[in-house]
Amino acid sequence: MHLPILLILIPLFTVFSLGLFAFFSKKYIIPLVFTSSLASTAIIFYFIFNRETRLPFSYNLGSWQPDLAINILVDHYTLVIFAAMGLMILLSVIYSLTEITRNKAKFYLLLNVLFVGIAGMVMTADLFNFYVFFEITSISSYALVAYNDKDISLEAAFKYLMLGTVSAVFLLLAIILTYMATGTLNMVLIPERLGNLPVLTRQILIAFYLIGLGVKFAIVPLHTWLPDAYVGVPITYNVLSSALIIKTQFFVLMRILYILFGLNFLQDNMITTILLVWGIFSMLFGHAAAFQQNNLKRLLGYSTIAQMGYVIIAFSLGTPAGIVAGSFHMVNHGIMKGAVFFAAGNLHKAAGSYQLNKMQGLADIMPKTSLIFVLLLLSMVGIPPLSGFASKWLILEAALEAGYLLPGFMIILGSFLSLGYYLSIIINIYTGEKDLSKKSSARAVGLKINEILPAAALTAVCIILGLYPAILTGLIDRAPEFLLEQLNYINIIIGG
Amino acid sequence: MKKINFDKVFSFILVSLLGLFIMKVLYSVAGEEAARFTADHYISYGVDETGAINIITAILFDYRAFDTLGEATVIFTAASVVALLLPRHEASMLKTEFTPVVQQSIAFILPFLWIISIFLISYGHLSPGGGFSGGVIISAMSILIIFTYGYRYMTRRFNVKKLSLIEDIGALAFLTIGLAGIIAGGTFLANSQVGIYPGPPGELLSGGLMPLSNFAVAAKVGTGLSVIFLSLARED
Amino acid sequence: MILVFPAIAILISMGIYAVLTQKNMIRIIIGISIVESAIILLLGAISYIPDGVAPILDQPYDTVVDPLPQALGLTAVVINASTTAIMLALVIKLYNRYQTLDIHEIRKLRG
Amino acid sequence: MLNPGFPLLLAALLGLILKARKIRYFLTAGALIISLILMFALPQDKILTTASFFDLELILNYISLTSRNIGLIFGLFALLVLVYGYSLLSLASLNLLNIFVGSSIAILFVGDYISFFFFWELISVAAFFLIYDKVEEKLRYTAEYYIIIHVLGGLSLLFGILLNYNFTGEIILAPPEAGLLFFIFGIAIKLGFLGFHVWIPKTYAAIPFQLAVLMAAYTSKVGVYALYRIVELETNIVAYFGLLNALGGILLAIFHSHLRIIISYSIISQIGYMIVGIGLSSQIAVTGGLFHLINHILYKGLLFMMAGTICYSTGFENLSDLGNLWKKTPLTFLAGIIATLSIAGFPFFNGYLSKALIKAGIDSQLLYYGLQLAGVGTSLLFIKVLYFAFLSKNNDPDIVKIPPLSMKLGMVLISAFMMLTAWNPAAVERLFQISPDVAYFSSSSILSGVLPFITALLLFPLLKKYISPHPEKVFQRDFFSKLGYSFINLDKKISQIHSGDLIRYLSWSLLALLVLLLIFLLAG
Repeated sequence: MHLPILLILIPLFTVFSLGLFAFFSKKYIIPLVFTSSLASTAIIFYFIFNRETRLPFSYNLGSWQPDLAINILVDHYTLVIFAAMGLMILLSVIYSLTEITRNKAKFYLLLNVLFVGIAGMVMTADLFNFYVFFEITSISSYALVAYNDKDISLEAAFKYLMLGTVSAVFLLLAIILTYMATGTLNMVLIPERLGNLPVLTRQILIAFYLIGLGVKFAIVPLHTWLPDAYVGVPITYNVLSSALIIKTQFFVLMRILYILFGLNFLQDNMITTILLVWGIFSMLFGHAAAFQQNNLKRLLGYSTIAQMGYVIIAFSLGTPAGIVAGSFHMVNHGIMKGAVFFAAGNLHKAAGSYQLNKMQGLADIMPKTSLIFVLLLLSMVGIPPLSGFASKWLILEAALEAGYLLPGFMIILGSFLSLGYYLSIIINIYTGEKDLSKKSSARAVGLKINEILPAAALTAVCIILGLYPAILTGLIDRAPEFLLEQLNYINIIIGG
Repeated sequence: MKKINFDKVFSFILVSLLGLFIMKVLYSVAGEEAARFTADHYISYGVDETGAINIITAILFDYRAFDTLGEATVIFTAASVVALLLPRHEASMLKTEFTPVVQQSIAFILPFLWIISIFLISYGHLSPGGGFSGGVIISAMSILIIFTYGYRYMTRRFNVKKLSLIEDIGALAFLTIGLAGIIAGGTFLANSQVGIYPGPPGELLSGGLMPLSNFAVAAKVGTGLSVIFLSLARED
Repeated sequence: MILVFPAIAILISMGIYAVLTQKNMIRIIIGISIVESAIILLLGAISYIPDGVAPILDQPYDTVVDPLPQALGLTAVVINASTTAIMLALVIKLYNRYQTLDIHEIRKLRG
Repeated sequence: MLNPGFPLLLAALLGLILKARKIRYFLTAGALIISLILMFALPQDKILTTASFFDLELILNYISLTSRNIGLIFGLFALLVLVYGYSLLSLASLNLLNIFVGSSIAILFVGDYISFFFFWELISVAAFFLIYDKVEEKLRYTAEYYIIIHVLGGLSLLFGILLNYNFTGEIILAPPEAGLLFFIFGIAIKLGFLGFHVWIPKTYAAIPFQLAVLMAAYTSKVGVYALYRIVELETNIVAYFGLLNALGGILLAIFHSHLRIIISYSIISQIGYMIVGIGLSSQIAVTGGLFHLINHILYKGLLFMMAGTICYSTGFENLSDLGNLWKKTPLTFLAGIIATLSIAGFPFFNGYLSKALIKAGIDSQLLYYGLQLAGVGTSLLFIKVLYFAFLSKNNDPDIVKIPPLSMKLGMVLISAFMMLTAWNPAAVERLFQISPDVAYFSSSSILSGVLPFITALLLFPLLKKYISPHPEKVFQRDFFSKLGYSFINLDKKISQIHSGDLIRYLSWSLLALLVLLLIFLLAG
């Protein structure tokens, strides 16, 4: 019964013990981190496989009655992020084993703080507690961006930090205003009391929430930190940011909007429409900006922005199908982008640079990684039978079902734009030299098993999901009922 | 004639409009009669339920102890990050030479500060204060020492590594205290609700595990802030 | 009580204005600190009840101020302090690398 | 049971392990034969294999008469290409050929839109890698252009599928009830409709000729098949568009002089014939259109083989460099004559029967004379090719390389096969299970078949100087790439506004907040 809190406690214990271990003996760091991530993953899978009997699950911290103190809640909507966490935590730790060479203790400390923050943000049912975990996640993100200690990574971290802090002010302001208006911080009790506020006030609150979290999930024009931050960081952070961090921030925003304000309010006051248009704009802008990039990581960063646009569109449809589709794409894009970054990291080993024109001819040096890379990029475009097609199908179906023809068309257009820049990556990688002198002098790069495994495993998941997408939809198909029906949420926690 | 700076004009309009909106929403929200349900409960039953007279401490270490755990993590992370970003250089800041009067008086003050901090920590659940305030005074002590006796003097006794170690131990202690709730049959961070000796309100030994948590957090905050300051001061 | 709201709004605006118009990174950080202080001020303001005493209940009181925002304020202060510390650390690093404190000159990343 | 296309796809998977060229070659051949056997052996008009995608049922194997016929010719032609390209096909291209041909065959036998879309895209992806070359800049550009335009079409098709699914709740491959425009756009790109045709000459003229022989047979024919299955209109409007295509293709082709560009444009024109046939409501015309598809694969294959052999042996492909070849390469010359007479629809040659069927099904004078005019144009076009490549004495290129036996054998086999079908209308009727009341070899039909060719033969001396060969560039900027470049210019601006200035970024985010607030204030 203490399982959900363990998801926070295990990495937290790891964080604090890492300092002790680093002080006495460094050789236990890796086993400790590995064990803890294994344990977290096991707990997540336990929830995923026992979802019918176990969920929804509420945990009152401090044994207080639920409306007094902080609750932790695992419901079917939480499983969306859990599905991504279950895959990403272990794989990113595995990949980082060889990638991180200096300051290992500090790196794993920050990584585990990140895990704490994500798990806390996803599970908490208390607004201020959410803010605390939001800051935990943010601070560890800032630090991981600066981790490589290059000029550009410091610069990116500073920009990220500034944008993040300024926006977090508005988030905190919104949370305090919510408390002012309702006298409680419990997400369950807020809705009934928030309903008395004038419409404009509630809209302003939504705007603050949107900006506060929007910077973190990189909706255009709040996206500017993301491509910068992606350039000079360890691949592990790229993966986690794309697959988990920004997804979690958006996930929580949706929970706040749907639970606190309710779908009816959102639809009556144009919030969903604004989000929809904004999502489309974000998607097209992201795709267009990705076109011009020479740096692979930067390009992938812009593509992440664009892909978040799809998720935003799907969620702002306000229908169960839309929420399922958006959730599916959240997880699926995490898997694909994670795999792409892992593979890109491997390609980097041979090329020594992320500049696209310096990656030419990699296909000769690393044929298998290149093949995986191409498969993944095609999946991102949405070419069947890879999983990208399944999520695109779901989103389009949901959009059309809700009667949004133009957004559906824009999604198609967006996919088409994305083909352009993915193609330029493929073409760069598959360009060889006329004379074979370069090929012979190419460094034979021996990839270690822990570098190959994550990309290969995720690609396998990507193909399996493409063939049997029902695996994932079966996991998340009950997510909408916890978002669209505010009452459900109250019932779980208060138990009435 | 001075050119009008359009950036500044633009910024001014932007922030004034933002300010107006914030004012609008503040007045609008304050106009509502807020039912302070949670706060009323804390005030009415807080003392009986937790055994702490200082309700703020009761909130920080019992009702919302999870927040405190989170913020302990934040400060821990910040300390680690600052230490990571600014690696060891020999300190050469603060060449100011103080007269012996200053040095002697600081030496005279430090024990009192120490006592104040211990008092604040151990009476945290009874009077204003608590682990955070006590911890801040501890870090103020280290700042005073650095200012007066120099960076080198400080690092000879307490370097970043040792301080971090204390911080780790403080954090682990806080976690362990939280686990006590589970062992006692409740949930994580459960304190008075599982019947861990609430004690008679007003006594020093009351509030269950609250004094212990106060000490743990004080150790964390004090050392954490000291680490941050030591790292930032360590300029080359 | 009600008069504190304009102060808060003005403080937030001032802070943001400083962030937007100052070139020096340290001053920008000061601007952000002002904004954050305004939020803490807001927390203090909403906790206030006329004639309320501090929530230290060594004897039964009639009116007690709201203790929850004060506790939140404590947490928020610590978080703000932590972010500020990281900001300053980054400024030190950036100054070492770029030899400038002017934010407009720190722009190797673009496009 | 296995979809007839799947043996080839499985062979492609196996090919990943088998690295020896000979083994792969025979693996492909074996898979093709298995696939042909499957097509014959499996029962018709029955759902044989299903799968599921979410809660939708996918029909993976459904053999209908039309798809079997087209599948047979697809498989057979692939075998002929294997013979022709025995010494030319590289290791990698053999495997990609498996996927390309396999998905082209598989798409004929699926019964639902999702698998249809899947193979539709797989064809494009496989073709992309077939065209792609690591070293040649030109081929990279061609491949990029090819896949971009085809994915555009594919996405349009997908949107149509979704609109239709949303409207009907069905994904069964049947004429759609909603979103027809998007279907048509997708198909138009695939079959190279006038205006969307640019990729055809661009691709087939640039890629190695053995691949041109292969690819020209499949991509656009799949489009025609899709047109047949999907587009069903009350009116004959499609047929008139087909006529437009038939005439337009000729007009575009006639002033070119690069051999494969001419042949490519003539594909567009011939596809026009098929569209006319399919667009008409009469059963005979539709059958004629489909039969024309089969014939077209054969003689167009032969034409490409001829062009390929000329290119292989002389190293030139432009008519302005060629001439006087008939003595040096008599077999190729013969193949050229057979192909020309076939494409012109000359009686007792391959294209005649199908053209006769289409004409028999036509009920409008305009279409009839339009097609006759297109026939004149086609004849003129290939008389020009024959004259300037083989007979004209302007140039006298040397034979650089003797073409290997396999190439010659390929041409002989395909010619023989063409002649066989041309003489046997009963076989055709059995194949399509129809008994049209068409007198193929009556004097009026023969006359109608001969007339265009004779007219062209008479016109050729008059028009010779206008259409005489000239050197030309393979690449031209078309509408689509211009659109692409203007988009890239817009992109540059988007990239430039990210100036790296933190303050600018901050003001963006605050501005976003303000705009949001103002929207709420003003609209609420």
